[in-house]
Amino acid sequence: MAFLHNLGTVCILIGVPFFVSGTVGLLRFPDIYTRLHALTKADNVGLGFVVLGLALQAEQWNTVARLLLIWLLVLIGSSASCHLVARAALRKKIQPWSRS
Amino acid sequence: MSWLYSTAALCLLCAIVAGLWRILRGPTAADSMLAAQLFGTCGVAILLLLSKGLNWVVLLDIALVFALLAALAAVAFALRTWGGTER
Amino acid sequence: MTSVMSFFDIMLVLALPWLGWRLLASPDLFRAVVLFISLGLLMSLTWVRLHAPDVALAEAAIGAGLTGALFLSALRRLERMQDSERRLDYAEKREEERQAPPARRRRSKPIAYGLALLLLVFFLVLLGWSLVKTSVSPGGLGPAVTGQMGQTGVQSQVTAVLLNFRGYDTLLEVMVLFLAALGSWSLTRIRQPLPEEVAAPVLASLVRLLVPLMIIVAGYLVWIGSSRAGGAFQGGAVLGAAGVLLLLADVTVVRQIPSALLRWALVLGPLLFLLSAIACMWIGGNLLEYPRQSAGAWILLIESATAVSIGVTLAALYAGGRPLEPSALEEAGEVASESGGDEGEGE
Amino acid sequence: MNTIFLYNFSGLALFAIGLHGLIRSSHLLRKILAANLMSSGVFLIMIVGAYGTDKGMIDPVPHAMVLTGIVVSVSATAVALALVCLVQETTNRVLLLQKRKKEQGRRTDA
Repeated sequence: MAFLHNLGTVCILIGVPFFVSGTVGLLRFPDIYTRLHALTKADNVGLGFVVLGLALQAEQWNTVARLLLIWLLVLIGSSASCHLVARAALRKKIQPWSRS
Repeated sequence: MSWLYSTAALCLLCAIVAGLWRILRGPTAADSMLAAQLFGTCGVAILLLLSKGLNWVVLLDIALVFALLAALAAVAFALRTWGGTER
Repeated sequence: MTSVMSFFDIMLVLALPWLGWRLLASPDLFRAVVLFISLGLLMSLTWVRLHAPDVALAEAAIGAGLTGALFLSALRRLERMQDSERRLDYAEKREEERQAPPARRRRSKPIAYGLALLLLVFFLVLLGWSLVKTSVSPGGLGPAVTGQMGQTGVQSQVTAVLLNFRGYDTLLEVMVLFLAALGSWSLTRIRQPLPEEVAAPVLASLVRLLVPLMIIVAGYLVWIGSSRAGGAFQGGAVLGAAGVLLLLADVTVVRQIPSALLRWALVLGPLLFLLSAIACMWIGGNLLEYPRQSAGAWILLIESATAVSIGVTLAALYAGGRPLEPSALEEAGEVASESGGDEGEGE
Repeated sequence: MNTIFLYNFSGLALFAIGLHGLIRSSHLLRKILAANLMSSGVFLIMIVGAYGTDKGMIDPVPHAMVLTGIVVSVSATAVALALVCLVQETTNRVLLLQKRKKEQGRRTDA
């Protein structure tokens, strides 16, 4: 039990930097497509690790199921909305950034 | 051990506040919207962490609602404000 | 824990007014709306921090989701009506510049502005003073509510207050919502939806996944409302969000809902609430004094009906106008997309 | 306790900023945003009032009031937005009337 708990702690500690780097990417990356990339890392991996960590520490299966449901919902919602935003950006003929 | 959750939540809140800058700056409208999208996810993570840290199950419900509705604003933006017919 | 939480507090306390300030100061309306959405999110976190989970739920559904969609769509509608060459960004600024040369504006403003500022400061001092002076008895009405909880038929204090102790307030509030829907319907009609562009397949599957889940969650929230955070308003808000998503995706099924059904769904909650209030009198109590044994069932019934009506009302408010009769226009759906406000195109 | 009290000032500041924006801004949409800010400030103060007592003892009545307040404010916002759209549709501008006169004057000049 203690092992699982510690593992969960490690997972949370891994997850939080992903959020921070997502924000840094949002601030630093040059154009919208690269920012989308940074954003999805925070969404999927960061939240994934946090959920995994909390699920490992959860006392009831009920909670684990809810955590997973929340993560899945965020995955679905963010991937779909990011797709739509990127599509709209392409339609508006925003050129992807290139080093030149 | 509960400092772990609150510190992590604080870090995420800092990430949100830092991300506000992108909303203010963002050259195109979509950049601002992306930042808002990131806030939604950060909010979900904060709620989950707090729900563990404060041992408060209700917060999971709130996080669930957040997760359900996170896409709504971005979809409205992509389809109505920005996308749709050509301008 | 406590010291870290107080950092959390300070962060929120500073971020909220700053966000509000930036929101109103930003020259670009769109950015202001996005900031407003993030403000809703932070408000929701604040409610959690202040131990108000019911409010946080409602804010999560409404502040972070619905209001944003409302503003974004309205922005689009306004923008489409303006001249086509003017861009969304800085439209307002340009308009202002066009209408009043800066020099003249400067001359006419200071006195009025100074007066307004004075009034503002006066108000603030008054408010702050009253805030400091107001003495709250410890717990407020909490002990009174806790003492009477046994008679309400529910376990959640907020639900007990909403639907039992102050049921008439909620009744009137539901009526206010109904009036809002009536007002919006009498103001405008939904116009022709946009000419169909290439449909996004991802959107269709998103709707297919999310809308049923939203409806389930809405039901869950109404059900759980009797014992925990949740209830008719939160459930209704989630339901309304489902409606908005359907409207956004412009699903054909939504267009084919007969107008009468929509009207009945709008009326259902207020009507049932009113009828049960009167029925309570008839059974032999006061207005809205449910029979003790079955109070829980009454509340659940009223809440479910109200949640449906609130959801439909919010979706109708988003659609922003009276639906067209299906017979009148074969093509324009009745809850057709809000983006109707584009007669600029037709003309 | 003291940090909780800080939220009061946050609410007050939100209200003030909203009021200022309501007076100052000329765009109708922004006025609606400002009114929403004001309502947020009021809600915040009410909830802090419900919290600012003993630990664990929370007054549910302000919570219920704020809950209804949020729903009412969103419906009011929706109606106001519909009105703004109508205003623009009929007058073709979304700024306040005061400026319209000036513009008309200039138009006749031109």
